[in-house]
Amino acid sequence: MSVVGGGAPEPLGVVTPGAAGDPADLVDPADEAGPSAGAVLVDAPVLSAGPDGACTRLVVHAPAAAAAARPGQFAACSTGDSGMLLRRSFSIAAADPAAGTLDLVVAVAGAGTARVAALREGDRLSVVAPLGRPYALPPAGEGVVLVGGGYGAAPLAWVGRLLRRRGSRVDLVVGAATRERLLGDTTPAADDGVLDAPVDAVHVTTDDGSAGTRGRVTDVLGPLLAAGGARHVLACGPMAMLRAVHVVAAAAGASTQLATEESMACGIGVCMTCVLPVVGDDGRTRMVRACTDGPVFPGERLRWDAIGAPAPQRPAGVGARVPDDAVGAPAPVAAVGGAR
Amino acid sequence: MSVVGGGAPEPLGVVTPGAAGDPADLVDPADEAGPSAGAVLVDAPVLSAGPDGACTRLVVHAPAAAAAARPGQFAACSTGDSGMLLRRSFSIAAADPAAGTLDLVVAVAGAGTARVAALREGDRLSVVAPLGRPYALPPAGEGVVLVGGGYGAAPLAWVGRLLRRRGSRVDLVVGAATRERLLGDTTPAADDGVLDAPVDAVHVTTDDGSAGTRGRVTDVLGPLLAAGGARHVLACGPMAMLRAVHVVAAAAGASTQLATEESMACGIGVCMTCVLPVVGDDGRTRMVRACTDGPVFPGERLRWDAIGAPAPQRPAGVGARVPDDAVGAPAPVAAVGGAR
Amino acid sequence: MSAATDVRPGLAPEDVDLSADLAGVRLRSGVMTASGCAAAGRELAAFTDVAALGAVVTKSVMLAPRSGRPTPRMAETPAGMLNSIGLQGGGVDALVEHDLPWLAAAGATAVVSVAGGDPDEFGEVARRVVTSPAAAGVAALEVNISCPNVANRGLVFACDPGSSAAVLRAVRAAVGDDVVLLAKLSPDVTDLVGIARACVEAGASGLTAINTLLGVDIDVRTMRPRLAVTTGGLSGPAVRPVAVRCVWQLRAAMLAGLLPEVPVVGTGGVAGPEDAFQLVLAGASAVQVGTALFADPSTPARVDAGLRSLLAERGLASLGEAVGHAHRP
Amino acid sequence: MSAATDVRPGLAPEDVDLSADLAGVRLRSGVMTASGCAAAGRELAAFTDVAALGAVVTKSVMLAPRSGRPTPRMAETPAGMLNSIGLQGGGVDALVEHDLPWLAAAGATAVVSVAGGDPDEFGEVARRVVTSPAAAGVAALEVNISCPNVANRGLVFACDPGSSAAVLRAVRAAVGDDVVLLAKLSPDVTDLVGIARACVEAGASGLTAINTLLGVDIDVRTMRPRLAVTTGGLSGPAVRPVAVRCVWQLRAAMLAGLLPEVPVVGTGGVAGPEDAFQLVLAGASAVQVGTALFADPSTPARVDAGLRSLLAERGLASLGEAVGHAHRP
Ligand SMILES: Cc1cc2nc3c(=O)[nH]c(=O)nc-3n(C[C@H](O)[C@H](O)[C@H](O)COP(=O)(O)OP(=O)(O)OC[C@H]3O[C@@H](n4cnc5c(N)ncnc54)[C@H](O)[C@@H]3O)c2cc1C
Ligand SMILES: Cc1cc2nc3c(=O)[nH]c(=O)nc-3n(C[C@H](O)[C@H](O)[C@H](O)COP(=O)(O)OP(=O)(O)OC[C@H]3O[C@@H](n4cnc5c(N)ncnc54)[C@H](O)[C@@H]3O)c2cc1C
Ligand SMILES: Cc1cc2nc3c(=O)[nH]c(=O)nc-3n(C[C@H](O)[C@H](O)[C@H](O)COP(=O)(O)O)c2cc1C
Ligand SMILES: Cc1cc2nc3c(=O)[nH]c(=O)nc-3n(C[C@H](O)[C@H](O)[C@H](O)COP(=O)(O)O)c2cc1C
Ligand code: FES
Ligand code: FES
Repeated sequence: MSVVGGGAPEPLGVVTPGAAGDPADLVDPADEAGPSAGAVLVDAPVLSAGPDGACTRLVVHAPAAAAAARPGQFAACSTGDSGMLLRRSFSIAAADPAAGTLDLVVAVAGAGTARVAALREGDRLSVVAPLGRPYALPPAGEGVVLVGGGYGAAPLAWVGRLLRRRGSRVDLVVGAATRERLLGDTTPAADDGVLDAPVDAVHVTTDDGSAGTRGRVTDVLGPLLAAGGARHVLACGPMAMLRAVHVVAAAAGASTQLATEESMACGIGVCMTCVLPVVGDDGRTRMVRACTDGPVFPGERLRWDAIGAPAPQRPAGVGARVPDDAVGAPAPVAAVGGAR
Repeated sequence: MSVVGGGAPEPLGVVTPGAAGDPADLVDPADEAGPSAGAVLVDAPVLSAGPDGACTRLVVHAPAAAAAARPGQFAACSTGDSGMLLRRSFSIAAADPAAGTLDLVVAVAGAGTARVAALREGDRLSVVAPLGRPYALPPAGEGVVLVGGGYGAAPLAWVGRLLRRRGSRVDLVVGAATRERLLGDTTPAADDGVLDAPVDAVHVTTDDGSAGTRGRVTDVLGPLLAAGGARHVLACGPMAMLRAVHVVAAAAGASTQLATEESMACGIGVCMTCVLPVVGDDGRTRMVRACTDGPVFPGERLRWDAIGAPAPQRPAGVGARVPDDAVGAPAPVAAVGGAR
Repeated sequence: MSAATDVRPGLAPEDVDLSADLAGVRLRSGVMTASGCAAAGRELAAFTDVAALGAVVTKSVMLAPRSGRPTPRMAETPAGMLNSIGLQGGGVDALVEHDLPWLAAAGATAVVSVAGGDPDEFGEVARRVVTSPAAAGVAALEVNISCPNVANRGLVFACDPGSSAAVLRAVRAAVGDDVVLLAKLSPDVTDLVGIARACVEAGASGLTAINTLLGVDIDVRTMRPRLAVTTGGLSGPAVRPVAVRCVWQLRAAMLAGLLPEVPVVGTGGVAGPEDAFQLVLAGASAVQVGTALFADPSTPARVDAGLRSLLAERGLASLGEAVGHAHRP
Repeated sequence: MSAATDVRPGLAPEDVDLSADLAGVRLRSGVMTASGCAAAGRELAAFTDVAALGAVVTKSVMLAPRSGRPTPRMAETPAGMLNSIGLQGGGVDALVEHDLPWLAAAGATAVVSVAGGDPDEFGEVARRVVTSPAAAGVAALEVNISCPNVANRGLVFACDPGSSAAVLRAVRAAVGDDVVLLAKLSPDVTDLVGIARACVEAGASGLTAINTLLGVDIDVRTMRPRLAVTTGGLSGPAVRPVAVRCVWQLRAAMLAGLLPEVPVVGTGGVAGPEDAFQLVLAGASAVQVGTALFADPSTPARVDAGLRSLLAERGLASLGEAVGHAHRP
């Protein structure tokens, strides 16, 4: 895995120490053939659409994408509305190469997701997938905790299945505001049945205590890591949750791989809208594309001091600063107007 | 019926001499309560959608509009695509107040009509209707020829039914490029069955002779009027056809009411994009709105010398000049740049 | 500062004061129609309550009747449209005799948009409006300086601070000190703030931003411009970011002391409450709805209701509190 | 004249000559990518054949590496988007060492977009490109004068004919007479033709129109500008009518003898063949595809194929025959 900063590619180094196990799970296609290798643009028929918690689960037919997809990657989608130029990104929640299908779990956030969530069987969705770097699976047999918040939980069942196949013990921690917002099966007695996940244990948290433990995913994650066993955390969810997961995991000495969610105009690495400040192998910080160099990043490489920090005129939690020590950071000359 | 030119409303005078018969058919709602009286904006469910000749016939549920609609009026429609701001106009092909339905016959011309024609049962179409001035029905019992070209034939069955109910003999002349493009039933033996129209006779023309008479609608209209009987022509179709109909009818001493089809941004009389040069009762020409003062105009009031005339940089047949003798026509000073 | 500072929990939309202050004139709502997009209000009456509007801004009127330009006069473009109406209308006397009395009788407030081929014509049109019996129902005049200057190769007045100031001076002289004058700015300029300053110094009580952007659309079928007169004005949601930017720049200039503090009326791409709210947050004291009326004549009513909800949800008790809010540090 | 005059029946799309002449340099296709929308071409390779493009126009490059602006850097708007990337990149040396050789190896033609904070930096960046071993694969330089002028309160060079000319003179002096230089114009000016004239007289061999329009988008949830740096550049189909207008004005000025005859590259809102054809008919000798690449990286290939069909259907055997066709009387 390498992280590009500025114009020239530079290696960031392998994320997980001592890569082992099934090599097919570990080789990052982007390192071989450049970003978006294996990605296809396809006008995919919607095979089914139905509720999943407070979200909509779509199953679309996109065989080439399904064959190439790995957990942590995403699909960039368009319903064809001519006023909405940009694709909407969704984590690939599952890929079934045999059936040629991709699953997407869509939460309505605005006009674009509303159109996607309104699709019915027989409609079509234009899909570019798979995009981005997948989770690098930890060494076979080592314990892993998966953490998902809201629709972030969607791809974790899929990654859990792969990990267990490699002999890992897998704990899944899923959080949501309320019981209704949890994905999958949330009948009160069946916390283990949540997401119907092929994992060893499921730990549910809700903000209001309507299911599982009242509180945040980190309230469960801390004790779980302290109890030993797992040294790897794979997470997906809002940036504030990823930050908290990283803090808790780092304190427990565990590594994290975090699937981030930046605003993306292109999703394929050409526009530079989706950048995050990331520390490279050389210890220097660069503004790095979340779409092609992420969306999955090792937590310790993210410059948390510059991410979501309150900036003038911006509420906390939105966007990222350019750290003063970043490569190419501006000299302190006030520039006005729109450099594009 | 009055035609507004410039700011102040001025009467254009009654179109058909000696109005008589069913008053409900003759009172123009616009004269009573202003333009668009009775029009409603409704999010109408599509009850059915299917082919009609080379067009698509949609039946939508819009009870208030169906109750108010009269032949010659139109519906302004939107599928909700956020990049297409303006509504697309369609003649109301039929209105069934009992069922609460409007029929629209849609020919695909570009992206907007393609979206309308792609609607399926259960989809929704936003409709503003009924708009514009309907045909003023000729005096009861007098013979009428209806002329339609292409999808222009769509509303004529409806108007024919009303006219026959008032005791008129009704001849329908429908033209199309080929048999396949005719609306309704076009089995070779059944020229009388075209449109399944409740008229006394149907006369079909096709450019290639694949159905009915080879030639133009006017090739049939001339002899029909010459044979006597009908002194009123109601027509709907492209401007070039309307012009030819007017010329033939005028030569035969018949009056015409022509449903025009101008580019319309608003359809309700506020934008002034849809104007045509029309002669008023005072003999003066004004640029008059086709949406609220039309779309049906008496042929003899249209300034044919200024309509579709070749102008610099424009191919013949597109748009209308401002006649030099029109009210408020520009003094010959070259104005550059965009006055808006 | 975050929005939380102002929160007044439990504020109901109907309790929000949506009235707008335009240099001393108070409109019952900050939501008006835009000039040229609602004629003189009459046609809207079938679809919406014109008396509930902040104002009906009438189509720009000149001294004499005008036929406007040849057709086609419109071309649809992505999320927008071009128009080249050419200020068709019956002239100021017809407006004053027919349209303003109709608006008054309907209980509607009018803002009259005036235009001219030279400063004198602007002045005379304005004079006839304010001295007419219908003047009582007129809240303000909007001076459409984005129309061609006959003396200057037909370039629009708004392109040049000197020409813009000449128009405003002529209108101010014609109407006296008490009439509220809004100068309507064109976005097609290098230095918007400079032109705004020239207008205010010459007598504008406020600014309307923006008029349309100059555009061309070519019909690939005929390989000729779609509009009979080639160029037209671009409007609709497509131009909203430009309108919000212009309002932002005007407000920022005022905050920086580079422009006298006058109310700004935001216009451009308002199709829903969020669009209007963007203009308000950028610095608009009121907004106008133009092109969106063509698709839905009840847009101003929807915007009015939606703005009330947006303000209430944020604990803002009046439109005034939100004006320029996005500039707060 | 109607289109019929030129009709050559039976012309097949593949027989159409879509090559473009840019002031003596011939590109295999008149369809290129737009600067900043295709990085340096590498990422497109997974989706499209970069060697078939007229050229890959690289992201504007400055002397040193640049981190760009804070995020958020984009906001979607109706049929368009705002960006505020801030010219992030690795600097000219990295471009010359890594990116241009990759493009050459892939068989692609490069047009290098150069930028700077002052005329000297522009000149030095240009010099390093044309003197590098990679220069052979570079068909032209595009001079992005729409970037902030450090000496002039950060106003962009393209706002002022004098600043624009200073940049073009510096670049021309640095590269000598033989290099094709395209000056990339901003639409946010009162007098586009005046600035174009200043650029051509100072050494531009051609013009690219347009760069983005300045815009603002406000997030109504946070009540703050969506972009971290408030303003951004508006692009996409929404701006197409402005781009077509600018190209039209440049061509009209050339036909009227008000501007030397140089090729114009049309950019702005091209998402399909018809959009590109509009720009060509208005006067563009070649076109660039920008924002539309984000939704579909194969857009240039689609535009190339579609343009061939449009030309063939109209009996036009080459792109050159269509350039400025809409101006014919
Ligand atoms: C890698 C990745 C994976 C994602 N996975 C999922 C998923 O599995 N399920 C799901 O429901 N959502 C997911 N999202 C978030 C989803 O893309 C946004 O909710 C969506 O783009 C919002 O579009 P909208 O039109 O509904 O909202 P609007 O707010 O109207 O969107 C306006 C613009 O902002 C962008 N935008 C707004 N919110 C986000 C966001 N959170 N992230 C990125 N761009 C945003 C939109 O793409 C659009 O361009 C993912 C985002 C990314 C980047
Ligand atoms: C009063 C009236 C009645 C009509 N009745 C019918 C009917 O019954 N059935 C039918 O199929 N069509 C009818 N039309 C024509 C129909 O409205 C156009 O074909 C349609 O607007 C084209 O839209 P588009 O997006 O497919 O084409 P585009 O060419 O992509 O449209 C671009 C723009 O031009 C406008 N436009 C293009 N062609 C026309 C046209 N012929 N008339 C008006 N505006 C146009 C569009 O509305 C749109 O704003 C009628 C038009 C009018 C004004
Ligand atoms: C058809 C049409 C006619 C217009 N006529 C005028 C006019 O007469 N005077 C004026 O100042 N602005 C006129 N405008 C500009 C609008 O008032 C408004 O400034 C512009 O359209 C931007 O707002 P919108 O995007 O909401 O339409 C017109 C706009 C349109 C679309
Ligand atoms: C994300 C983004 C980055 C851009 N970066 C540059 C740049 O570095 N240099 C430049 O000259 N133009 C830049 N542009 C402008 C484009 O090259 C183009 O002129 C403009 O976007 C209009 O074309 P479009 O509508 O096809 O995108 C950028 C545009 C976008 C959207
Ligand atoms: S989204 Fe364009 S570079 Fe990442
Ligand atoms: S379409 Fe707007 S006035 Fe007729």
